[in-house]
Amino acid sequence: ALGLTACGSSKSSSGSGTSAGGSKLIVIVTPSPDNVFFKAEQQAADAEAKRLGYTTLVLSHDDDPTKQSQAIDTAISRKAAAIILDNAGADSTVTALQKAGNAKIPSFLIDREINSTGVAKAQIVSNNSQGATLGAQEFAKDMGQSGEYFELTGKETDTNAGVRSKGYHSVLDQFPKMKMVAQQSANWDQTEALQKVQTMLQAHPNVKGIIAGNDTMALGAWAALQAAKKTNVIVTGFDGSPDVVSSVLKDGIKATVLQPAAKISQMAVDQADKYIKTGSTGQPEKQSVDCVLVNKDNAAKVSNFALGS
Amino acid sequence: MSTSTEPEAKGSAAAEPAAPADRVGSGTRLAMILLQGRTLIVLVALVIMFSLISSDYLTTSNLLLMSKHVSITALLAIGVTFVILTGGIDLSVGSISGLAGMISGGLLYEGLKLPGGDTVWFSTVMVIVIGILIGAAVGAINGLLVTKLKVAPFIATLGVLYAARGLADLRSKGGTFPNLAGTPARHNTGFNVLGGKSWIGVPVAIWIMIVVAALAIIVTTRTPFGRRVYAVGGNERAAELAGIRTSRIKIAVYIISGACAALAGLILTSELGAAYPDTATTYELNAIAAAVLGGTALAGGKGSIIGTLVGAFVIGFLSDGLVLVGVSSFWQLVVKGTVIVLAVVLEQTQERVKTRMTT
Amino acid sequence: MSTSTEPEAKGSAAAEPAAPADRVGSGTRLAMILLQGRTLIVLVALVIMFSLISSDYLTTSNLLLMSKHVSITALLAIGVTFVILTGGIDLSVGSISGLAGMISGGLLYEGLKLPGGDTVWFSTVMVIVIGILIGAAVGAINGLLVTKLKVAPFIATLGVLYAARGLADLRSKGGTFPNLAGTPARHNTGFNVLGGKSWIGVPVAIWIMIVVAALAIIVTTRTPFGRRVYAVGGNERAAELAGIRTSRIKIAVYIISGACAALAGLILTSELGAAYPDTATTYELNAIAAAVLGGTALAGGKGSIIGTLVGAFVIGFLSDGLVLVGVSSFWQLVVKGTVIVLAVVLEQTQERVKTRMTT
Amino acid sequence: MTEPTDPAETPIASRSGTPAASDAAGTPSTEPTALVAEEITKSYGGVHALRGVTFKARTGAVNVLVGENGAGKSTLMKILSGAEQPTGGRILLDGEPVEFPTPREALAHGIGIIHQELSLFPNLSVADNIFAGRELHNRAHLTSVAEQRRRARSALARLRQDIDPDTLVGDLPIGSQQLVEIARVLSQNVRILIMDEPTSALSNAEVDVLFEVMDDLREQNVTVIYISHKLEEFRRIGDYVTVLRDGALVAEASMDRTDTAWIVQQMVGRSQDSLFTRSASRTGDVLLAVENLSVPGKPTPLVDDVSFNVKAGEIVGIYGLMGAGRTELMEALIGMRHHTGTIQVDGRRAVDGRVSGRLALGLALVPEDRQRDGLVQALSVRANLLLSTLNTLTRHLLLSPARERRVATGQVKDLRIKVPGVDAQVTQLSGGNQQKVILGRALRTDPKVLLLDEPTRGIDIGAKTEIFRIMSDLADKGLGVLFVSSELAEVMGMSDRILVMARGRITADLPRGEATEEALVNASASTTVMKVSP
Ligand SMILES: Nc1ncnc2c1ncn2[C@@H]1O[C@H](COP(=O)(O)OP(=O)(O)OP(=O)(O)O)[C@@H](O)[C@H]1O
Ligand SMILES: Nc1ncnc2c1ncn2[C@@H]1O[C@H](COP(=O)(O)OP(=O)(O)OP(=O)(O)O)[C@@H](O)[C@H]1O
Ligand SMILES: O[C@@H]1[C@H](O)[C@H](O)CO[C@H]1O
Ligand SMILES: [Mg+2]
Ligand SMILES: [Mg+2]
Repeated sequence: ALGLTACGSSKSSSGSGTSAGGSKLIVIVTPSPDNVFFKAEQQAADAEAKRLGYTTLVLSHDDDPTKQSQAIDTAISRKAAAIILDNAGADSTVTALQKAGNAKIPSFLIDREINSTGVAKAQIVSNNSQGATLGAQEFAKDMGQSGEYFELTGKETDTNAGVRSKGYHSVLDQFPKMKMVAQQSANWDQTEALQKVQTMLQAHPNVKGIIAGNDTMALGAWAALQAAKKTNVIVTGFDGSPDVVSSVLKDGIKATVLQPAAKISQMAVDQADKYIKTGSTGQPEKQSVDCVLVNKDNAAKVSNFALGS
Repeated sequence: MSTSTEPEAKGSAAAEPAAPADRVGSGTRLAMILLQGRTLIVLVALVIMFSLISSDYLTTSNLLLMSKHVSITALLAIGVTFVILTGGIDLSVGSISGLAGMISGGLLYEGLKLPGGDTVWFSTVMVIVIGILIGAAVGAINGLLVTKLKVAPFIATLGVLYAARGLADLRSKGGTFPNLAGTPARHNTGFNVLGGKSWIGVPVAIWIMIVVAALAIIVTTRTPFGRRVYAVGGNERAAELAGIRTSRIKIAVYIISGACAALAGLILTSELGAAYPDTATTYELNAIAAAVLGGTALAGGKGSIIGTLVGAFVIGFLSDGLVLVGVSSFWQLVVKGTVIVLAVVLEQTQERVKTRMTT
Repeated sequence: MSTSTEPEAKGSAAAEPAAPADRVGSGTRLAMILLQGRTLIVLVALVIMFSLISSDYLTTSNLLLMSKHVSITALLAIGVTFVILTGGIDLSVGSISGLAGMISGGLLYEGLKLPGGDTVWFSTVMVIVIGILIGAAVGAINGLLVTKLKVAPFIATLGVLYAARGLADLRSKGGTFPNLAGTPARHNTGFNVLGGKSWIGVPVAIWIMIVVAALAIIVTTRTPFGRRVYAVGGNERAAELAGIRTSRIKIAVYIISGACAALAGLILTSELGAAYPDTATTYELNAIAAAVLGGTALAGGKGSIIGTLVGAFVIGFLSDGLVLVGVSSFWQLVVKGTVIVLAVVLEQTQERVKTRMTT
Repeated sequence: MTEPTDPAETPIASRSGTPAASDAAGTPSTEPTALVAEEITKSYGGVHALRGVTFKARTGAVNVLVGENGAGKSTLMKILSGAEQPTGGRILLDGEPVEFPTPREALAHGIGIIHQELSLFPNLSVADNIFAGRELHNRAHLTSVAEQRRRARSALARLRQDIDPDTLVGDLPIGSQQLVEIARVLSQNVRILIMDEPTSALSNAEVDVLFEVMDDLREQNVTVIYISHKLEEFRRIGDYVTVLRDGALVAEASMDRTDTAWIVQQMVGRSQDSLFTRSASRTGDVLLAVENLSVPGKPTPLVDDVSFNVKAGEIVGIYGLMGAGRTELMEALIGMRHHTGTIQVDGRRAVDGRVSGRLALGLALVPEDRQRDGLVQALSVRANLLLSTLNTLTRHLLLSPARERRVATGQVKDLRIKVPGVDAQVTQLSGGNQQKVILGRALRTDPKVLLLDEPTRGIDIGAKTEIFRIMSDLADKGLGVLFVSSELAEVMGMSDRILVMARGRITADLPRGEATEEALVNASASTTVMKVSP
């Protein structure tokens, strides 16, 4: 009863027929929910699926492809009707999804892409490249287009990490007076970002800005800056998570890039539902949803990964 | 001079007798081993419990699936058992799995790039052999550190844990080798057999586990080498005095452990169809837990491969069962921790009852 | 009858004498301890090396920062040293840090929600005390499992590792408590002092480490309890026969370890200004490595708090140095592993030279 | 060859010794020597265990090596068997210099050894122990289990032991373990056999069997080097005797040219006059009253409904064969074993089952196996001495090293413990001095009744005498002393009263006057229970 996973009881899932087609179970697999972004994803997908009359099984793979593969095995064992997945690795997910495909279970990817098409029924991701461009432009503006900055990158195995970093540099490298003095991966992790930024500050005390590949790292960086009493350093994140948004409102972190996490989850579940019922999503496999820049101007309108009007 | 009574040894007082075999006729022998199995009751209880909750649990396909998952832990745990039997420990097995997966994966995906610019390709069998040899070589490094440089096993293998993982990362600069299908022209197709195919309905990974376990059982119970492994763990000084080359035995067990870990890594990689450097991170804990759960004493000298297998099955069947019945991942952790401890407690109560019965 | 020579004990033959203090006058004593320190040379070498590479390394502010980072590992390692001295092991410390952080963080963020719907708020000091008590309580569970239920320490604390992490997750259903600032009206502001503030220029976390280390040194070297800890680890049966209540001592060391881990968790949480359930995951390995690097024998009975501190500094100064000079995270792992092993090897060579000199 | 076993002849009880009958000059130098240790020196750090010893082992003879604890006997044997490397000197085998960097090489040259500290594998079966390191295997390199079992059984049969080869060695009592170790080396067909105190845990009957086997070996021209502290024993079996003192060879002689007094004098470097005899002290009230004490066991209780008492000023000996349950009785008394029945010390009934409770009540035990149950090997002499009484040494909750050192030094002086210093690691002491450290710890708890389990096992005559003197002094001071011994001469010489145990029961309770050797031996084999009125 305590789980947010609020899973369907096995009775209902096994009682609903033997063929995969007749199942009413949707298996939702995401990375660890201690990043609010994934938590929002989970909750949105879970709520939407329940709204549509499905039972759900919510699992987390903690960014371990092997654990993810076992979760997909479970979906196969439970004869799920569909899998909603925020995957653990662009390359190391493909075989597992093929397994699901062979068992006639359609997969719908959210947030992160895989390096293969035709394996999943849909890959709905935010437009990371476009979002990164927005974030970098805002960052450059706040920096006055000059000065030293750090970059915190995400997990190497996550394509988003690379896409965002590339997007950032496509903008920032155009400004000759902006100079990246240190770059470290903090693996999307808050504590790691905190400690690494603290150490980077030792070597570069005059840094003017930090651009982070996601919001948990931005929060870690911000904690380091607060401890060092350097709250005039400009920090930009990516996700639009509530904690960063409220920091933006309090003149802390300068900006973030909102990914419509809830919306993406809903889209995936809706398309899964349509696919189950009709055999087609009616959409191209790769779909990207544009991101929105969040700064002091519009932060008040953001709630739970969605921009109100 | 006698050293302290190692508390671990005490904690696992209920361990199976060192050499469970050759006590009685081979017929009754198996029955005895099974009855003595410290965690077997827990395993049976788990299976019964989960099958009551979910009708999907006790199906052939799910049992095969779970056993396939178990095979990874079991392979790692079998290797680690050899090391623990000598009184050592091997924390590096997870990293060795990752490194072997990356080396073999790299050979399949991009071949061996020679400095001149040429690329050499190896056949699938060679790739697998190379992967296992890499594991054995890293194991040999562990063994040499422990015996020649006298580094405590915990530290030596912890260092190798970090270093091997770093090397795995460096192999691809953190990236993943996404496609291990190979091409027929290069004779390097078919790598997916290890983790993805079945033979007479049973996944190849399970067959590998069966073969390795059978070999390990024979080696531990029926060969002079096996006796010496127990002897070194039981009383290293006495082993030395008896003319046993304890260094050789120790190096050998780390090599075995490394090779088993590499094999597990190859199966994982094959199953995923992609090699990534984080493969099998922190698996060492599960492997050691399986061995200890199965009655292997961390002080050395006591334990059995069969016990370790049962330990691996308990851990695997439990994890999969919790996922299958849809327990939240948070509760999974709580339940897993509790069951691991309970398994040992239950077993000890059972031992006590047995002793009482025989008196 | 003599039991096995525990290989760990052998590997760390170079460990400092059990009770390094009270050999000579207190002036020379410190000098001797420092000279004997197995890893001290490595620490000095590291500092010299990094300061040659980067002029930012050997600055007061960087030394303070690195020491602050070290304080987490050091606190965990000090607690774990007590446990290892008795011949046990504590794998649960990282999870205990996480759980204590979540409990205290939750109390600050949302208070204690009573079943009736009311919410109780605690003052900051109370919140900290509660966090530490939670750690001590989990430690007590470890101790009871090991002594009363006779579960091997590795298994008992591995079970608790999982269970405590699961409970930490359950506290927030996996989520993060993002704001621990508190409100003045509730008297629960100021939690950030632990991890974020300084006193006479030195971060509070370092002061905490200094106080805890000083206490631990006094307890291990100058109290009956400390002597009993060594005795239990050195020879449990003999300790028992000498009238020592070995169970009490063991329960006590697990409680100490749990409390230290909780304190580390609170500092981490305070520094971050947010509590999330994965805090300090896998930190137990670093903590145990620090203790063993510092000369604590895993077989028990040998080691010192000072050694452990040096071990913690080696690990911390190395990790931070690598980040500071901008080494890629892959190479960081390789270098870390190599240095850990080298530290022990170097120390042993040094010991051998010293023995040769004295004969 | 057999010496009279009259206790009066044994050095423990003899009041005055005969002056040296012969001298080192009596050594025959013409006999062929199988093994020569030439000018061997060995240092451990600052400790000089051997200082240029030249020792010759005559071919086909039993060469006895004696000396006080710490004289260097075991060290020399370890060097001859490859377990230790000499700091200087060389080894000649049949006149050829040889080197034994590890035990393997010594074994390959036909040198086998039974070490003083048992070197067995408690986790392996008897057969596996006997064949450890030289396992029998078939062509497929699989162990020939059946063959090993058969040969193990026959090796044990040679010692008239009917031990099941499949038993785990850790499950055997210590005496049987010693026999397994002997069987192991016997089955190796060595030409030089070193035995370092092989009989320390054996019963008289077992010693007799062993000596028969040694006679056979002598027939087969096997060279035996034999170390023992038991004078009557080695005088019986030895052909030659070599005496070590403080790491140097002081005398060697053909056994038949020596007598007990001469040997003792060579060993201790002074005449035998100073050796100790007990004169009974006055007894007072009952200090220890034990009623219906039983320790459960399988198939029969280890201690079976035992009742007895010990009075103030009384030394009560417990004699019995190995396995009679004496150790279990002692362990029950001190709270290390679950038991039923009542125990009263000085009128106060024991309620607390823990050792700490029993110590508080006034009991203290010096255990049988000092390595396993007595010493904390990693700690110093001081820490070991003070371990039971730490709370009495604190000021403001803290220990003061200076004070500890003072107290420990005092204790070391009182008990004449030979130590490099109180801060030396306890394992650096020789066996007898280690034993005194444990005794010292027990005494520091101010016991009313002191329990000693085989307090003289493996310690030399000098140390033995001192321990007896201490026991006697304690009795004079009004303590009760209860001590277990397997040596007839010892119990008879030291006890005011002797209890005999057999199969967990007390089968005799004899005052000093009535305790004849015959009565004790009969009672130790008896199964009838003595009714003792407390
Ligand atoms: N490893 C060691 N380190 C330091 N000193 C040692 C060591 N081994 C033995 N010694 C010392 O060497 C000397 C000789 O010891 P050894 O064991 O040979 O005596 P022993 O004659 O066999 O005595 P016992 O009759 O008690 O067995 C003793 O002073 C002992 O303390
Ligand atoms: N592990 C064991 N399993 C079964 N029986 C045992 C075990 N250990 C000891 N015994 C039995 O317990 C009894 C007492 O053994 P023990 O040798 O300790 O007695 P003891 O009178 O103290 O002899 P000792 O003269 O050696 O001190 C014997 O019957 C022995 O065979
Ligand atoms: O897009 C997501 C989020 O940015 C998260 O914070 C880290 O993982 C990425 O894949
Ligand atoms: Mg000796
Ligand atoms: Mg006994």
